[in-house]
Amino acid sequence: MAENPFPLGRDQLLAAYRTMRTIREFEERLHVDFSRGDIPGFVHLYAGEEASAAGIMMHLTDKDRIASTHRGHGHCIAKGVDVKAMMGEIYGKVTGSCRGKGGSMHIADLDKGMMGANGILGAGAPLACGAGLAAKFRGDGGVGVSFVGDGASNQGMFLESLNLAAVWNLPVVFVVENNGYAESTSVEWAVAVDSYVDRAAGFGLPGVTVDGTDFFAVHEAAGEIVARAREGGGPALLECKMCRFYGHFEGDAQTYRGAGEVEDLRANRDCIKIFAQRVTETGVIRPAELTAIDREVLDLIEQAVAEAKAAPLPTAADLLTDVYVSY
Amino acid sequence: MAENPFPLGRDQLLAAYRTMRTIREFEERLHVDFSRGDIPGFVHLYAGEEASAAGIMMHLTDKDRIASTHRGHGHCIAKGVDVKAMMGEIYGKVTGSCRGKGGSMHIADLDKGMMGANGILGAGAPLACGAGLAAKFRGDGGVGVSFVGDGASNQGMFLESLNLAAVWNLPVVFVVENNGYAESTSVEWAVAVDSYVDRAAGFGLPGVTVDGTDFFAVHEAAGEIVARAREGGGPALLECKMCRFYGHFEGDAQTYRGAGEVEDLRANRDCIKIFAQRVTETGVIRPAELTAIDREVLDLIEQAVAEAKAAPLPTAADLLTDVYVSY
Amino acid sequence: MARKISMKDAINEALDQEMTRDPSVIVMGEDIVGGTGSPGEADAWGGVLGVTKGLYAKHGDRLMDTPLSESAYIGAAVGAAACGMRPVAELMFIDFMGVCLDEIFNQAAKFKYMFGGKAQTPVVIRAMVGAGFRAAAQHSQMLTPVFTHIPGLKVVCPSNAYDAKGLLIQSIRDNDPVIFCEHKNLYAHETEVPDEPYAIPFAEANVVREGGDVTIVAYGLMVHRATEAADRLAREGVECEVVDLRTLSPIDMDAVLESVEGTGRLVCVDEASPRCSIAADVSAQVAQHAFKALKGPVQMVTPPHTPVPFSPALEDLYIPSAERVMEAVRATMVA
Amino acid sequence: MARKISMKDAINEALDQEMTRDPSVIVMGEDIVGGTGSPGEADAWGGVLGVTKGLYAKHGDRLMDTPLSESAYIGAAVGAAACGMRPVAELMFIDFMGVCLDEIFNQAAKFKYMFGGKAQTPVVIRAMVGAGFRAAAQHSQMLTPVFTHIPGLKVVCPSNAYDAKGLLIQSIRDNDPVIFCEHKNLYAHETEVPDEPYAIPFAEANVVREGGDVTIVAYGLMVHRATEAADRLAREGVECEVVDLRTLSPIDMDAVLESVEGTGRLVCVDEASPRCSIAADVSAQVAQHAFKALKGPVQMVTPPHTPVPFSPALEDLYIPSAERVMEAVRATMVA
Ligand SMILES: Cc1ncc(C[n+]2csc(CCOP(=O)(O)OP(=O)(O)O)c2C)c(N)n1
Ligand SMILES: Cc1ncc(C[n+]2csc(CCOP(=O)(O)OP(=O)(O)O)c2C)c(N)n1
Ligand SMILES: [Mg+2]
Ligand SMILES: [Mg+2]
Repeated sequence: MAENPFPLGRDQLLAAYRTMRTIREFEERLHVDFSRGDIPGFVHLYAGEEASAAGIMMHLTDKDRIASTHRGHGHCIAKGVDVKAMMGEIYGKVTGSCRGKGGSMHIADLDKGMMGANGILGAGAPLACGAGLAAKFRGDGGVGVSFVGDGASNQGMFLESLNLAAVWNLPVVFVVENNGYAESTSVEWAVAVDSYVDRAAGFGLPGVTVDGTDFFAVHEAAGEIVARAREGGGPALLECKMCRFYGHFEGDAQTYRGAGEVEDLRANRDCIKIFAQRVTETGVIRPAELTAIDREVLDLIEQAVAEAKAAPLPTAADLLTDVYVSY
Repeated sequence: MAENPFPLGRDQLLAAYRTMRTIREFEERLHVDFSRGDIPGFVHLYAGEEASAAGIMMHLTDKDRIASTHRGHGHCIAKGVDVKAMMGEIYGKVTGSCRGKGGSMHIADLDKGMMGANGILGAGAPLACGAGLAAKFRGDGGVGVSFVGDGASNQGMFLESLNLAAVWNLPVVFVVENNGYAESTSVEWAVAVDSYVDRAAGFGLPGVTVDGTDFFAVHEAAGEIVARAREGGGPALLECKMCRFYGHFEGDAQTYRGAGEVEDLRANRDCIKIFAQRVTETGVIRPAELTAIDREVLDLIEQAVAEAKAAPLPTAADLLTDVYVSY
Repeated sequence: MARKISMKDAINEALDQEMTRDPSVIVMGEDIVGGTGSPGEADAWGGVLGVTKGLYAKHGDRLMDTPLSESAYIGAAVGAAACGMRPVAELMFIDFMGVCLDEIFNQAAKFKYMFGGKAQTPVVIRAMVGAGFRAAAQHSQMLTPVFTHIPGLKVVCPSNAYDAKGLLIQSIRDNDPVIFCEHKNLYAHETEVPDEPYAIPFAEANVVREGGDVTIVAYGLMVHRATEAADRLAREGVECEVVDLRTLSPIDMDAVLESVEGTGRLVCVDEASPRCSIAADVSAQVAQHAFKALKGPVQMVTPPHTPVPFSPALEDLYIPSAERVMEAVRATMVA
Repeated sequence: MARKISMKDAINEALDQEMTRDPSVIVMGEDIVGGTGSPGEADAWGGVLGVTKGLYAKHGDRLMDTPLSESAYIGAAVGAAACGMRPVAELMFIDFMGVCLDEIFNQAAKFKYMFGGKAQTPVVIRAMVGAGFRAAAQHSQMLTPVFTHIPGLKVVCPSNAYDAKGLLIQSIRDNDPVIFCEHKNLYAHETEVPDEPYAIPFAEANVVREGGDVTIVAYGLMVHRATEAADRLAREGVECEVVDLRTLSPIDMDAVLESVEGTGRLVCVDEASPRCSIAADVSAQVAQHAFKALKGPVQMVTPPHTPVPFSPALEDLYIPSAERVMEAVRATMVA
């Protein structure tokens, strides 16, 4: 066996690969099923951005809470939410994570520390501060992690949270997933500062920017930041520069993109390809090991879809439940 | 006549003094009248902060619009709002600037470019962006100026506006009037960055900090920033470090303040005293000239109060008007 | 005869014609140009559902994309309105009101009054409302009662393309702040729409169907459910008068009261949540001002007091159906 | 016999006792400690009107001042609630809802439903409501209908010190998000309040005065106007039953309907703006569910559809008076 130059063991490397591959295949499948008309509503795919979710979530356990975005599938999977329950949810079935009431934009699993995808941009940042606050009061060493996109980084709720987390010295990590676009609008235009490190500094926070297509870069930076927050060292901001393989939502014609842009990203900035190449070319992982995972993942997704399709819809009785604990 | 070392002519110096003195006496009188029970509602006094309003407003004309705060009397006076109408308003009379409907927290005079004091902290920043936007479309060279306190500088509406103004390259100036406190809370604690210059930089904005008790420092910095905005050079942030002579609002026991703090501020950081001393010790202005203004100002305030007291209250018919232009 | 066009195209046309007529009209919102700063051509999107498509090409910089900062740009629209412009700001989904409501309800709505009449804020806030898009709890609300509750605001919610064009033109020309609610499930709905600009005055309800037995009051998408119910009930011999409110504030209570004076029976259909709803508001005003005319209890047909569910199976149960309207009509008859 | 204390002290005591009982209760807000980071002693202010005074000295870091960032700290309270805490967050004036409403109405209110029942958000938002303080249009609103409209929220508005203590304790122990509305003009109002902790269940209206002729429904400060009107009308021989709703969501419609079944006449008094108000909501429900019992039109007594004016001369006309309630009662009698 080749010597392992990576900061993770073989098992961890394989686990990271499995997470990323699961996200990718989940999204690729949704893309197909959506275009077939099988899936209702708004669906925002995370394909292309997997290294961020996987690299960060490897540092978290169930007691760490994340607040996700409208583009939440990747965060869910990496945080350990059941893939079949997710698929059931997206299909609007009673077997879904939210019993069909939430859909793609609201998948949550508090037991896994997943505080929900969110249809309101920026709204997760205060929630993550709350998670950090609760962890601080309990003294359980938990951290809160807030994900926002480049677009949402201009939202007041997010900006206020940077200050609050700093003032209260909360164990919170703010991750800006910068994929270059907010819907059709460019980050270069919409975010009036060249570096997120400077924006963080404007709130007294340390900030780090990494290549979000490089799993190892994300993993390393997140490791330091999460560990510091956990030990009481306070909040920080991590920017992951990444790319979105599909449109803003399914159905987006993406006319705002440059010619050949997506093809280029798929060819040269695919975080999974990059990861696979690095772990195999060093000889630490054999290509066949990855292929085996690929097969297992495809089976899982296939099963998840089959079960979701077969699962019952919620019924009239479900409409009125779960509004209040008691009323 | 002594040589004039100041960047303003004698007339301008006297005008600046008159503005500051008018604000001061207006506020001192309100303090007394409030404690007598003559004035209803919430009253936030600007005494001690006059150099900021006066220094900035000297660069503005009626076509420049300002969006003020809950502590708005000083901005109003410096922007040219009629002092008697203001007094009438604060006394709740139909002769008031807002016909008695607004009160201290909502004095406005759009013709003078005063877009209103505001009871909602941070809300003025987007409004000033709108003023800048309107000026830009009209091409009239007007600027929008947003005033916020140190406390309000943590409000999402303000933070979003910094970014918006930069992205749209608006002729807008953001003035942070940092008097050290938001109600009872210290700026050191509540604002998670040491310098507002850094906060501005987080939004790609140039920022300047000045001693807000030094009229000339404010005047100079504001002059540059306003001129640049006017010429299309974009927005900027100006922090004025200043001090509040009275409580947060009238009736505040100020237990959160240090012993002797206010006395010390009055003795050593009174922007009007400092101004008077500088212009007289250079011999450019004679003390008697200032004393004459003092007397005139006191007369004006006395008259304003007398007229306000004598003025009629609004009546039932006024209750229902001015809700809509038409309904 | 006028062309048939969709409500989406009617809204686009109203914006286009008003921008052409009046240089103080400016239009802003997230992605309403589409692609600012991006490699692809701007004006590509024309808004998340393409409502403003093509306008940038014609009107250039008077169409503005914004950063994702609703308070800042909605507030800027309000401020610009106070300074003489006529901004039309798009708040993509009305559900996003929670991040920018202050600039609407404490600033735009109150300036005129607080300032003793010495200001006006002719701003239009366009926003998508309503369920049926499988867009779940945070992208499907009506929230019309919230804005109707606030003095100083006007609230408009058209049920078809013709009304949408005329009411939007009126909204832009109006000197008060207007919340213009576009039901996303009506964008594709087509009616005849004249080419030329025209304004429909506020507080003029539209009696879309006459009938002497029961008055059904509705607005937005619910007008179509009400009409369907009325058509089906007619086959049972019950004649319903369907009143489309068109504007919720101001509201044409005269039309409602007059209809109820004739029918003696009232059913209010509202897609908003039931408590403190438009349905409740109209019912209460009728119970106060036309009590003597009433022959039976008023009926309110609304969704249940729950968030909007995602699953189509549940969402279809959530939205008031023609069947539920029919039941309500029958309930007013037997009582 | 219990001591007489003010509503302000009753609220302070409820917070104190619940913090003592349950370590997961935390309290946060602007200046609610008072003086954090300032030279003077913390705990000096105890909130802008001193409601939380003394609590920091007893409970230390579980009382938290916040930066002036309502979305961030209200949202943090919601997030902490979802993670097992029981935060009580003070939104100084309900009028400030516009800067943080999303975290309340799209997050706290909807989590349980959107997540299929798998979350709860036991957060209490305390806020001052109401007019009469000469605090003008942005510091005097009720806005109770806005929160009552939203499924997933509970809304409480006590009319006296006894209820305030019991309802606040219930709010803190309750597992759903609660908007707790404190009328600033009732802070000084005193009633007998037991020393020991007690909880008043939600949706239990209080019949504060019995009478067979007319039912007057009110909440908050308006309960006192209603009672005054009832006392004066009694001298004219008209006996009013005054129902204090205490909680607006859930609402005790059974109590209202039962009373109207007895009296046949309804007057709703509401300090909120008239359109889509609580008064309209209750009136409509009565017109639907107790129509047969009604002998005359329902009457609603509310402020006019205007912002709250500053001048005391106008504000006193704005707030519903006992005289206006009396007129409304008479109007239900003659009709
Ligand atoms: C408060 C709010 N404003 C606007 C939207 C509509 N919206 C949904 S996604 C999106 C763009 C988000 O861009 P970004 O934050 O970069 O995330 P990405 O989609 O690129 O992952 C917008 C404007 C929303 N959901 N919430
Ligand atoms: C959105 C909002 N939050 C809170 C308040 C209550 N409030 C009024 S003034 C004030 C402190 C303001 O401090 P700062 O901005 O520093 O201005 P200063 O009073 O010092 O001039 C607070 C919290 C408000 N009016 N609006
Ligand atoms: Mg993005
Ligand atoms: Mg301050």
